[in-house]
Amino acid sequence: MFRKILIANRGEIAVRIIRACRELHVAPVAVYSAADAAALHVRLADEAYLLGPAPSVESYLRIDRIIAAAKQSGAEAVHPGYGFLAENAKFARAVAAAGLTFIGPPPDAMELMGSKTNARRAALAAGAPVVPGTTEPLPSLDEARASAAALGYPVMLKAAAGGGGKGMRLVASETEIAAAFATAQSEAAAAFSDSSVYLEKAVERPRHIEIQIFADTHGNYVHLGERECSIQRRHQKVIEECPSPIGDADLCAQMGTAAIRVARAADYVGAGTVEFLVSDVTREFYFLEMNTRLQVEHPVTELVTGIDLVREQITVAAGAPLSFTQADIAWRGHAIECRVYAEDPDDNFMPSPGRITTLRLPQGPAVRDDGGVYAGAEVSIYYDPLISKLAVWGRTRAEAIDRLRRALDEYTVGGIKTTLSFFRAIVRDEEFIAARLDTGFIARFNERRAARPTSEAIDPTARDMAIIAAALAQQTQAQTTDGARAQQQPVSHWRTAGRIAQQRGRDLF
Amino acid sequence: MFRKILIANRGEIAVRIIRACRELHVAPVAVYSAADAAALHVRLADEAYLLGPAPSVESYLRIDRIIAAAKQSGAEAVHPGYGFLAENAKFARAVAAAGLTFIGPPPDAMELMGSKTNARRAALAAGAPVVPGTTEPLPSLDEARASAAALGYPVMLKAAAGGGGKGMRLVASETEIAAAFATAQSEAAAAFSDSSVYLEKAVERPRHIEIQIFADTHGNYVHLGERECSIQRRHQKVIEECPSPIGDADLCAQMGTAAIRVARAADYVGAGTVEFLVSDVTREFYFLEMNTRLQVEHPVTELVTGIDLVREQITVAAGAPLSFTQADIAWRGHAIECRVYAEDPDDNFMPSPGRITTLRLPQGPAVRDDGGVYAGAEVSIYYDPLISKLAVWGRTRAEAIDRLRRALDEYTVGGIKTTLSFFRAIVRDEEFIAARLDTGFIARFNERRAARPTSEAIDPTARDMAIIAAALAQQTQAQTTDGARAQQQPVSHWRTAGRIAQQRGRDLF
Amino acid sequence: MKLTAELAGTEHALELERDGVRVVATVDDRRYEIEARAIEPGIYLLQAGGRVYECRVGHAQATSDTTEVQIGSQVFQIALSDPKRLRHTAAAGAQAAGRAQVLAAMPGKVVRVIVTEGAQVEAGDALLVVEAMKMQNEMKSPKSGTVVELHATAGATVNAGDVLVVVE
Amino acid sequence: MKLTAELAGTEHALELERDGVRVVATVDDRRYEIEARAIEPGIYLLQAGGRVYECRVGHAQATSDTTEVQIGSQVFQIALSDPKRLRHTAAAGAQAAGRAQVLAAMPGKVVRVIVTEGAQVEAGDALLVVEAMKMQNEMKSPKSGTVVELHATAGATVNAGDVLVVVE
Repeated sequence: MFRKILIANRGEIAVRIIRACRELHVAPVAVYSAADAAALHVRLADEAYLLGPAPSVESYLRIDRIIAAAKQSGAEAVHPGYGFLAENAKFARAVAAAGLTFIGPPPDAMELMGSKTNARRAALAAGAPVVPGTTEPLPSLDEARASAAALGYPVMLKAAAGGGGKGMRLVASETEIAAAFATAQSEAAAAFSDSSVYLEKAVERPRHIEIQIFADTHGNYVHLGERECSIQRRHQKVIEECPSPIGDADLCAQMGTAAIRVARAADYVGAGTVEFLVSDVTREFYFLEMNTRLQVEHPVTELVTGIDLVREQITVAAGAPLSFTQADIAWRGHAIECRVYAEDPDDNFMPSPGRITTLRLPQGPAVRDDGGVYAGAEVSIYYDPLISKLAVWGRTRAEAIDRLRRALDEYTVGGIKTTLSFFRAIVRDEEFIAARLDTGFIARFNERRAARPTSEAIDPTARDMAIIAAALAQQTQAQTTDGARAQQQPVSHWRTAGRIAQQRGRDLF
Repeated sequence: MFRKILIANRGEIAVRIIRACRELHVAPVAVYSAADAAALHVRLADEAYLLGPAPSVESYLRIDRIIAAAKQSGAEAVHPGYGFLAENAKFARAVAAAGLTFIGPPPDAMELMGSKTNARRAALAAGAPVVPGTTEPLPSLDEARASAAALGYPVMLKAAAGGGGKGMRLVASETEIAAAFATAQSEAAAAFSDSSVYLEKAVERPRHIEIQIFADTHGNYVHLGERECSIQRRHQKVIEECPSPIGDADLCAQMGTAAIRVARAADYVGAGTVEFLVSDVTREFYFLEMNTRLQVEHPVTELVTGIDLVREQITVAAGAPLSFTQADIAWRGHAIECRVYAEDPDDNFMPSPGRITTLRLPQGPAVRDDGGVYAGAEVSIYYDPLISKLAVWGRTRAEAIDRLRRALDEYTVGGIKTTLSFFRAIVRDEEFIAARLDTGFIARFNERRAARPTSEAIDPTARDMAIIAAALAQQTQAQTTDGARAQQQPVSHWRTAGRIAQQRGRDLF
Repeated sequence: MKLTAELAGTEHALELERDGVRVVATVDDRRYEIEARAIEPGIYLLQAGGRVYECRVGHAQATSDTTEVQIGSQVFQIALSDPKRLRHTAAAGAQAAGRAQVLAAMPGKVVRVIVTEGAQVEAGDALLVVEAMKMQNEMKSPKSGTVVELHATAGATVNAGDVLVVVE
Repeated sequence: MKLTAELAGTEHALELERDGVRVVATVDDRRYEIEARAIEPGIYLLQAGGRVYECRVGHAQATSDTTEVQIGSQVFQIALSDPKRLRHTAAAGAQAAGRAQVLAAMPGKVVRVIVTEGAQVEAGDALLVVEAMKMQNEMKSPKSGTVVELHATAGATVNAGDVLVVVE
């Protein structure tokens, strides 16, 4: 086993990997940008190395500096997390060239799957169905227009190099294609340093269902079941479930088998996810892409299978065989994850950076929060606004929803807007409870919400209490000109540290 | 189902029950003493009623006031939690007489099992072996002395009316019996309003293993497996595991069957625990007592079986059949719970009341904290010092220990002493890791610790950093005469509320 | 203390007196006797007639002057004002007299400017694209009209509240 | 700033200078260049040579004057003093000259007084029983001798630090 691992990431996923390291008696090494000097992942690590200024191209995307930090710390392996360099084969090769182990798949597999067009070809060759469309990057708007016309609208524009909804645009008709093509290319360039985009036919009432696979260096391939990821906004997942409430065991088994075939075709090693689009109408499934990394939604698979995917990534990278066989995997109950983003759900999910003033995390039975922030932490404008993943488990989907509703009401993030209020409405939505899910869910949900009179759900006494609380808070403020903060607590010498720091300005501490 | 439930308790168990209510769409009603006006269980409830002054005899033990609060709120049922009135048949009868449902076993079953001497007779009649000893309360010191001499030292003095280690004393020889008898009687009187104590022969290398049972009003009886509770100090559990690492499936199945027989004999309904003493030498097991309530250690059973015991208590009390059969119950993996007490483990577990100044709870995979406090909360001298239960799950006991070690290092409680530092040493202890457990574990563990040179584990650089941090904290304090507290955070109007309150004294808020 | 609270487009009159933890408040014509405690920064515990309201009071975003109060699953956006003082004038010029300002809602970078000064635009037309937190957001025209001011250039950094475009 | 830190019975000399987040410290003869940040109340993040030390600084209990610092699983009890000032005299009279005080370590209630003034006791003998947090704790004599002072009566409430018994 490794004694020391460098984590080439930040935020909640870096914290998640640090926890796996701790459990394996591995010393975790963090890297950070100037904006993250006091970030949670730095606090929890044994060592931390500054990479550069806040922009990720000058820090978290600097392969040279990350490898220098790994060498300096004496780390034996590098975990890329997800995002940033996680699917960058050049990075994986540079890590290997420096004599370190890359905790992820072989660079060739990353490269094959990293290009969506190549991946489509590989999937077809492995016998997995794909959505009709071009398999080539579109060199110009004219070609995009021609291809779209040939496939028939609506079509989907996608970044060839990436995932996560970035560079992805639904195009309903020819009048939209020019603007959509430009935006998709520009987003793809910003996110993946590659502006290539391609086109696919849009599938009817599509559900996004994906299969978690795992392979080791001894030729063992398993799948850990499916995840339902149909609830998306801007083509980015916000709620994921395991298992899929589609409740079609045959279909999911077929996708599992197809996913393993795709992984084998790529000589895959480690954790990976094969994404499928499933028509809720025809129940046909199509290979979408393979993500050659851990997924944000890995906790729901962990909750249902009991297998720690990050721990397994590390032991497999160290050369151990998988700690379980396909026959060992048992799925128990139902898990749901909500991605807590620093975004305003009442304003089209606009990012909401700023300082987190209060943070109260839900606790108690079968609730798990994988966060990357703390009270006092700054959510900066430089990075993805994902601040935490809230996941719950129940014996049944209904029990999981009960628990999620309870956990969401306990959860408080002050100082910034988050998607929590959106989730609180979702768990009370009849269509969600009835599991009528496809990728159009949020659009329909928003229409239902807009149609409902706003006064309906409001408890007038609670409203009055809220007004009184706001007035008490404001009144208190009006009586002081000093911004210091206090509690019921008695004076204690070490609590004053921050106050002094504040009086002198932030440069003191 | 009930629409509203009154919770006749405080602290972490009241919070636990509030969470179950929320998940069942039941409105939780809290009660509180004057010392608990700002307690977490009050904050999280829909309604809260003041019972009286801080001492529990004037508040949490006031049956009349609790029932008045239930009637006033319109609650339909009362959950007693554990401790206080949970095993008081008079209370259960008063609740029923008021037309409310008592969420617990029938009063007759409580009464039968509430007297340990009657319980022993009932267990014998049901065919469960018992530890040799008197089955009668000892009327005088002389009779205690005579009985002890007849059984042969060492013997155990126990409170007839109670559990939780209160009123329990090991007596090694005749010279100790006078003081032990007086103390046990006095503790029993204070804890249970009944000073009766009885005597048992002490078992060789005893392990404390208990069986969780559940029964409904339809005649269904199941057991949910065992819990190992051998790690005790002052005869009170501090660490519990499920399953028992004794690794003897036959033995545990026999205890499960015996436990169900005892429950049937008592016409039991609801959640209950049958405690056994198991000799690690002979593997004989003896019925100890039946706890006619939820146990503090219920989370480990929940983590391994996936069944929410509090939810089940509520649905069973509402008349529903058990939501599972004996055949449905599957045990997966291993769970360990640590009881976080406000006590100083370096000073013989002396209670450590005071204000909690900082609180950072562990998060992430398979970690669960069931707490009853928050940063700023006061741990008062009036009640049990249990502030939280930390429970973890892993596929194996080794994985669970890895996770527990990680979680304990993340956990911080500032301002008071807690048992966390003790647990951090336990999870690194070879005997604990090897699962060589019996009720003498802590005594031997303390000897091992005392024998080890203190300098052994200390990282000198970490020590120097600790000195520097202490100096920075003190230096900062020396430069201010104002006890206010601040953070890196910018001035924000609502953060000042507490400060004003503090300047004016606590009576403002 | 007398205040006016605006919430979901409705104004409520508030009168409030306090003495220690005791607060007597009247909202419109509803009178409450309350116990109020500031138990954690930003958290007020209000109890009235047995009912518990754990109010988590926070700022709304930087560009807004409302207070956000969460009670369980409910979130209220409240704007308080003192009726004795002059009413806040509407944010200078914004939305007034057929003019519409497009403001930056958060700090970010202008990646593309789609319109030019003097251009005719329809309501809903994209004006420019601002990137923040790795997402590109199209800023759309709130009304049909002419672009009379354009304060954005591609590559420029903008702060929350900056006026980017004025359409008249 | 020069200080003396006592920790686990050993004294360490500390010299410390700071300028913003930069701290230069010498402990005994070990010199450290550190970045130090107060990131949450009671939490100091120290970085030196790539190593991270998240120091959670708290009080020890009310009856103690040491500072408790937790770094991961390690907890350090540190008593700081300024060598320029007079050294702290030992707590007045306690333990001095053959006298031993038995102090209440926490607030509680005396439930039983076992000895009387003038009684002869052996080290380890129970003197009285104090109840706090529902547990009864026997207070034992730290030494053999005579009970010369007895300030506890059954039923009385005691505060942390109260002298209950003096044995000489």
